[in-house]
Amino acid sequence: MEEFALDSGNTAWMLTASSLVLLMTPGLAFFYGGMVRGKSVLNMMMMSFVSIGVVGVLWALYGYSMTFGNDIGGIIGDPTQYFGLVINDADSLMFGSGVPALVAASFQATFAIITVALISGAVADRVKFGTWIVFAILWVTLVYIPVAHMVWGGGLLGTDGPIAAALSAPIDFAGGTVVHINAGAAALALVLVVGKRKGFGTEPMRPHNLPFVMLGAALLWFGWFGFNAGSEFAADGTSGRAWINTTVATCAAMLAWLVTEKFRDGASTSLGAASGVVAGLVAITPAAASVDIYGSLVIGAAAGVASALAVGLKYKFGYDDSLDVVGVHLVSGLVGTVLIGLFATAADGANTWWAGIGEENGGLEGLFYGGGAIQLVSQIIAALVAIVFSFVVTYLIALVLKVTLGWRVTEQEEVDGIDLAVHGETAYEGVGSTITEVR
Amino acid sequence: MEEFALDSGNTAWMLTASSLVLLMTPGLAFFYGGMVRGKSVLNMMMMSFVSIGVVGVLWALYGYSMTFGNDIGGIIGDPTQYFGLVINDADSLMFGSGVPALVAASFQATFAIITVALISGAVADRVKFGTWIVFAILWVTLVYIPVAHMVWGGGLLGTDGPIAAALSAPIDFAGGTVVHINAGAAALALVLVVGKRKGFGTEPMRPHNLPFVMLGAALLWFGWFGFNAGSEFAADGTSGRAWINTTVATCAAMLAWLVTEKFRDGASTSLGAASGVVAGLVAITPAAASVDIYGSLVIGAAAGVASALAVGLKYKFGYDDSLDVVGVHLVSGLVGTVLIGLFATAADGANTWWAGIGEENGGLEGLFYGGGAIQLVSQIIAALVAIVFSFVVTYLIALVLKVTLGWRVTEQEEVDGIDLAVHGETAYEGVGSTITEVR
Amino acid sequence: MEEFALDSGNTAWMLTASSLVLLMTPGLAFFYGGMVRGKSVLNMMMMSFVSIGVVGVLWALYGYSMTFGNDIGGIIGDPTQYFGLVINDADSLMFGSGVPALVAASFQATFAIITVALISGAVADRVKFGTWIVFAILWVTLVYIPVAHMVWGGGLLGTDGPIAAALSAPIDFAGGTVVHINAGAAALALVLVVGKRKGFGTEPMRPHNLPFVMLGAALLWFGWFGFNAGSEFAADGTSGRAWINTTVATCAAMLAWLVTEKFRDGASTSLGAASGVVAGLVAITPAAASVDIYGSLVIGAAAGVASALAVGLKYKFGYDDSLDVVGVHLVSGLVGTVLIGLFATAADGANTWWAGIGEENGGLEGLFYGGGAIQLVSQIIAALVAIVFSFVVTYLIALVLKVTLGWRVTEQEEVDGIDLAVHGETAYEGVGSTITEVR
Amino acid sequence: MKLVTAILQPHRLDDVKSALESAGVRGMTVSEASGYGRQKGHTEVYRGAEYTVDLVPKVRIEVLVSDEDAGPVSEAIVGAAQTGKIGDGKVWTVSVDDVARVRTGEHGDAAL
Amino acid sequence: MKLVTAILQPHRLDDVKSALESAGVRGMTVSEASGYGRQKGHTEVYRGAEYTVDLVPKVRIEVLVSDEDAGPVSEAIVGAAQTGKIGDGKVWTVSVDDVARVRTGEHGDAAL
Amino acid sequence: MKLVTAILQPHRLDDVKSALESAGVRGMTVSEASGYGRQKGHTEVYRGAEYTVDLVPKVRIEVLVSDEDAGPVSEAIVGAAQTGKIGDGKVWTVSVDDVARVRTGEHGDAAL
Ligand SMILES: Nc1ncnc2c1ncn2[C@@H]1O[C@H](COP(=O)(O)OP(=O)(O)O)[C@@H](O)[C@H]1O
Ligand SMILES: Nc1ncnc2c1ncn2[C@@H]1O[C@H](COP(=O)(O)OP(=O)(O)O)[C@@H](O)[C@H]1O
Ligand SMILES: Nc1ncnc2c1ncn2[C@@H]1O[C@H](COP(=O)(O)OP(=O)(O)O)[C@@H](O)[C@H]1O
Repeated sequence: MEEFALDSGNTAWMLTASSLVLLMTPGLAFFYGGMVRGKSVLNMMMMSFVSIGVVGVLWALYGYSMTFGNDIGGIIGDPTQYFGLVINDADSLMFGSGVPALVAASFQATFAIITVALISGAVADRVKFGTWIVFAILWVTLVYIPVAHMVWGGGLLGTDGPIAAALSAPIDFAGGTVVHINAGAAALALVLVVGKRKGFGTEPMRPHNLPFVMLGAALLWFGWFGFNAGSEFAADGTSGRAWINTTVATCAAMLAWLVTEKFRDGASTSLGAASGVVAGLVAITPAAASVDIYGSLVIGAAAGVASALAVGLKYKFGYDDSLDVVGVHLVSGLVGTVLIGLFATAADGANTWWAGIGEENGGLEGLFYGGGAIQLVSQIIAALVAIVFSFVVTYLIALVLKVTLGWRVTEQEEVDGIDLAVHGETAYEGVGSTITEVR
Repeated sequence: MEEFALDSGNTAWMLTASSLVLLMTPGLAFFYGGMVRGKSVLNMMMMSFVSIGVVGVLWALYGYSMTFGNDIGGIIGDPTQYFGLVINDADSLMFGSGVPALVAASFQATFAIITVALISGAVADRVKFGTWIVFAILWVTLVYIPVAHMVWGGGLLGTDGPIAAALSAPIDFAGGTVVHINAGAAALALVLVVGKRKGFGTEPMRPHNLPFVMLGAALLWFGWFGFNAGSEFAADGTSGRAWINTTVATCAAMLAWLVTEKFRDGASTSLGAASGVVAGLVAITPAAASVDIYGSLVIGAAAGVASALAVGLKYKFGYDDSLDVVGVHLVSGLVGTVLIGLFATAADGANTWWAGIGEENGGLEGLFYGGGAIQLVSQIIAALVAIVFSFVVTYLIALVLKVTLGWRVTEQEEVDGIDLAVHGETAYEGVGSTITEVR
Repeated sequence: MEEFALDSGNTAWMLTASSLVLLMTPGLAFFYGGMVRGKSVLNMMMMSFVSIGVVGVLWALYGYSMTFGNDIGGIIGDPTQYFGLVINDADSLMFGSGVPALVAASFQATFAIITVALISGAVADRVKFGTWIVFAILWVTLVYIPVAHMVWGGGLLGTDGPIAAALSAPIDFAGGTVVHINAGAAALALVLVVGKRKGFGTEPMRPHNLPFVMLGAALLWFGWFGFNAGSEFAADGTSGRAWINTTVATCAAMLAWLVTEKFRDGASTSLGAASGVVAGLVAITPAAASVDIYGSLVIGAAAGVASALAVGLKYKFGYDDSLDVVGVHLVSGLVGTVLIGLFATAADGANTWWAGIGEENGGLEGLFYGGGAIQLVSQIIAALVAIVFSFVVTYLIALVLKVTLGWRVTEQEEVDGIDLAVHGETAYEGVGSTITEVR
Repeated sequence: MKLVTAILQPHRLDDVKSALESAGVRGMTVSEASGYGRQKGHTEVYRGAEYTVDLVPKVRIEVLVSDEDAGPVSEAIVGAAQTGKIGDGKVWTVSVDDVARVRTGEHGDAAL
Repeated sequence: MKLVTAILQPHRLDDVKSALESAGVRGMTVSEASGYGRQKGHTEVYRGAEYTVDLVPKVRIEVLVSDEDAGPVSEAIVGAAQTGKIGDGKVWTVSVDDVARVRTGEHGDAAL
Repeated sequence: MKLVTAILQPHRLDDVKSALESAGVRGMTVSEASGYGRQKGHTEVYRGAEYTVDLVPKVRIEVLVSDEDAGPVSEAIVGAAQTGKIGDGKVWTVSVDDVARVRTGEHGDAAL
């Protein structure tokens, strides 16, 4: 155990990055909130806000420990080890870059928070608030933490796991698998259990406030710099690479979505631009430190097209993934995760500090960069394992909640608006309120 | 006087933190602006914006100097010493962490700004804009600066003052006393002089745009990371502790407010979540570097419950603290300030760089952490002194303005909307405008 | 070629600053979007968003190289040198402060993006989206890149150019000439070609959502700290100076605009406050590292008054610069650029790291600080060259697009709202949508 | 049956509602309107462009009543809405051929 | 000619529109309204202040028809809008002296 | 007395207002409406879901006039609102039993 030498620069960046990622969840609340009808915007936002509340507390108690504590069976970490965030810097993984362990743990908290919140878009407008809270508790504990541990905490899908041993370490720089594939697969399981909104596919359910959607997309992008460039846990050339890839892939995805719409629908929409931004951010997340500008452009463009086409599928297959968590996060998460297998490269300082942990080499060059197909196979296996795990466990959690607490508000409450039914509020001032009693 | 060695990492963090805290005031403008009726949102926001304008200029001229210049009678600093922010790094308090004095002075500017803006929520919808501007000038000069000097600038309530000498140094890491108790006590004095809105307690005055309130809460939280973790003036383990406490206490407060509402009103509201966020942030402000996760959780939860109950009091006692500056900032500021006396601990690197200034020991362990009741008493005394000072001086200022400039717009102007009366604007486009003349 | 020593603190700041500046363009989307009518807000925002998309990609491909690559004729850099952002740190200009070249290139990307987006305000409500995209491509290539190269990349207007040789190096710390004068002159050329909105000067075209305008102004200010303090490429005393000047000048400009309005129109408006903020930010941009607090105050106040008076001119002269890109960016950009000639001073560590590049002296003290009139003349010449270049080339681009793609949507589409015509969307949910078909 | 329509100052709505309740009216329909008349509008200035807004916010109330209630109801509205200031509004009465209650399909006075 | 006005539950609008189309109606005007009647409103609480909102959202439909269509059209509206729950609304008919089509200046039944 | 009601294109409001002023009308009430008729609506697409919006924005104007003014006023409206394009709207006239001015309690033509 070596002496811990604080690096104030890296720490400054990680404090900033943590703050940026925390802002993403309210950003998501606007991205999602603008997309629902005016009578359910508050509930939509509240699902994000309460995720912050619940997961923030749990993470500090046992979440961090259960993710980054000593490995238990490749699936989780020891929940008691850092319970209550009692961590000494000298006793932490995060040393390499001179960032206090507590700061690294803070940064990680924000990832757990937003992953839970992401799922809420799938079940807009219709679920009991209490059930959602219980779901958040169960899901972060039984799904997020295991997946994060498996990938980043020394578990099965990480640099010390069997895939890494047999093939090469799957690359997930900032959470393509842990966050986006995970949330997307969970969303799919959840909507299958929860069911459709009353009027799905027959009644108009257009976004009630598109500028809010764009505000959300902007705050997400801004925060995502913390998410991706922060995942280096240092302020260096690699975080610089992550930063520019986060911009370039996102630009490409936005343009690709707009072009897809222009061809298909005849017009490029602002909702398309905002959605393309998110798709690009999702796709570049796992790859941000491992590809060059060309890789970024292709990954972004592919994600933009793929998600633009995927969001319509719910009408075809008849599942009501209301705000397209599957179409955007699962699909673009897969695009990014798989394309790493083609485009990964260590050239130009792109190797990640993170990937270098535990082994000197956390991945191979991609198929197009002379590394053969091995990395591609690793990526696909890791993604599939995560999808199956997330889908199955989420499905079970959702079923249990269905038969115990129940998921749905009444049909009448859906018609009147869930904001009123669940929160006793309406988002915007109208005519005709009369004060009668004041406590 | 030693050589100044710049620390680029700490400076990077303080530039970031300063920017974050400056953003809080527009965040507050949305938090407050969403809560008022649609006909007075602009005026509400303008009270925040103009506070930035006025205080920003005054701080650069004499404010910083009068706060952090050489002590005069324990109450203020020498206004001429750093007039116009002519400060040499070698001649400044802020050295310990290698941050240029100008950056520290910038950071402090943002505190003075938001403290003034906080008060405006108490007098929503009804005060003359000119009177508010004059109030901002007088209040920052005669109340904020003295209190800040007393606590942080080497005055009566600081580490060199009589309380520190007799008992122990009162702990106010990031402004529980200087900012929140101060603003809350001032708000109470102000509303007693200014009086109620026409229709208070009988006419509906519901928030006109709750998503704006949530946006405000989100920006406040985001900025508060700069506020609290920046108050370390360095990027290190202590700022990491401040960061995570700022998250955990806030999460706990949000949940506590929601639970309180659920029991009392039958529904957990989005306004409650946003309010709980702010209450938690307020409460943890003085304590952020001095408590562990458990302390944070208790402080946050206590603040959430206390403020949720306190916001109704204005109807009982009949003072129109329109947006609950007293109920949120005074009450939760007190909760945090007092509970430090129970939960303060130096364990786990929690001792603050700031508190270490001037004496080797800036405070004692709290009652629950083996330090006895001394710190508790110190905290209470400091808080009471601040309350009395702030209340009395603010009351006098408000009275003088009442008899000179006058505080209130006419009743008709209140009915028509203060935006129109005072700013000649309405916030949102409606039907029926006709352009007639263009200059 | 010396060894590159990474400075994590400076890099942390530049990662943060880059993120801040990227956020400015969505901020601008709200600043502009709130100012147009409800039927064209989406198009207004989309002009900003698509500028990010297009310019982000081009910058990574050839933009950075063509700006900062080896000088060709004083006008542009070598586009092949860093094509695709293949840059070695050891082979870059940005070394002085230990920031990876890739990070510096990222930072610069955000400047190119926002400069293009700024222009869009001049042609609100009426231009074809495709034509705007082509314009963005041409303009960034033929105008922005040359001007940026001339000023910052070693070209005619920089420290190695003829003005510097004959007189003194023109000072443009963060883009008064490159960004604001450039965008303002281009806007003027563009509106002369594109023409007026239907109903300009006779039909009401009031801002549809003033809180959005204030949100935009707030995000711009927040991001501008990255813009100005980031232009030091380091976290040090100079960036601290840039930070405080960015605050003080902006405060002064806000107050000056409000006072001007009070005298002229009888009321100080929130639109005035938001506009004053932007005018102040524009004016201090070139000067942020070169003036003291007094210089800042005068520059800010002058900009506030000048732009407040200038925004009315379009009605007098009959050009429809819809959102006053000329009145705010050209006018306040000129105010700041010229007043440097009076107020520039190196006192108090205000000399810029940037200005020190290439020569030991990047400028002289201003007229009021004992340096004589030389710097004033340099400033004026550089500004005039930029205006002429930008105006002429933009005019030609605009003309070519007029006769090829055409600029205007039909009159009927303007009446119905460009959002619907161009994007097939409306910003806010209304009554009466009926879903009929789902693909 | 009659339809009594009133255009009123928005801030009088609560008092009018109470007055109608006292007068035994069990239902009404309210909507937003803008009025133009003797009451002056106002001026707004945005970046030097002066806008005259000559429409002022009003509220419209519609009450279906039996023939004999028409007079008392419109008097009740006038009484409750009156402030004596310009802009108080108008109340007018129109004859209705038939009224139906959607829920039950009832017609005539029974539908009120 | 007659003017048939209906106050309805907003979520019935689509069905009513279809029913009117089937009934041969070629035009109508729709607007937002708030209703007060037997249907209860709701309570909202903001920071401990309780608000009773007793107006519920409704939609207003106006259809100009010839004298002979008035009956069938109002029946069609009642039929399509009925849910049987309190708050379904009202439909009423008023006689119209004259109708003009703005585009052409036509008057009478030709203007419908 | 008569009530002249008009459903018009929103962008004609200013011209209609001027025309009414010239015709000596001293007051009117304006509100928002949506129209359905020959004028086609439009299509919006949100993430692949196509919405047909067949209601188009209109403005409603209501003017109370004396019996003899009803004809000239409705002609004035038609004249000022006409663009000749489909969707120009309708103007209709209804007989009013009584009008009261709230401010004064005056009735009849004096209340206009
Ligand atoms: N001739 C009219 N037809 C329809 N509505 C009218 C008419 N005159 C006035 N109103 C309505 O009544 C409101 C009040 O009228 P106004 O002339 O301002 O005051 P007062 O009725 O007190 O004389 C107007 O805002 C308008 O809505
Ligand atoms: N007397 C009335 N005059 C005008 N509108 C009425 C009247 N009574 C009811 N309404 C309208 O009809 C709606 C439904 O009435 P309500 O009494 O709630 O139910 P129901 O008609 O089913 O008995 C109300 O919300 C209101 O808009
Ligand atoms: N039968 C009707 N009853 C009520 N309003 C109608 C009717 N027909 C048309 N309108 C109104 O008039 C507007 C214009 O009608 P439309 O048929 O589109 O064009 P036009 O009147 O020029 O033939 C419609 O949008 C609607 O608001």
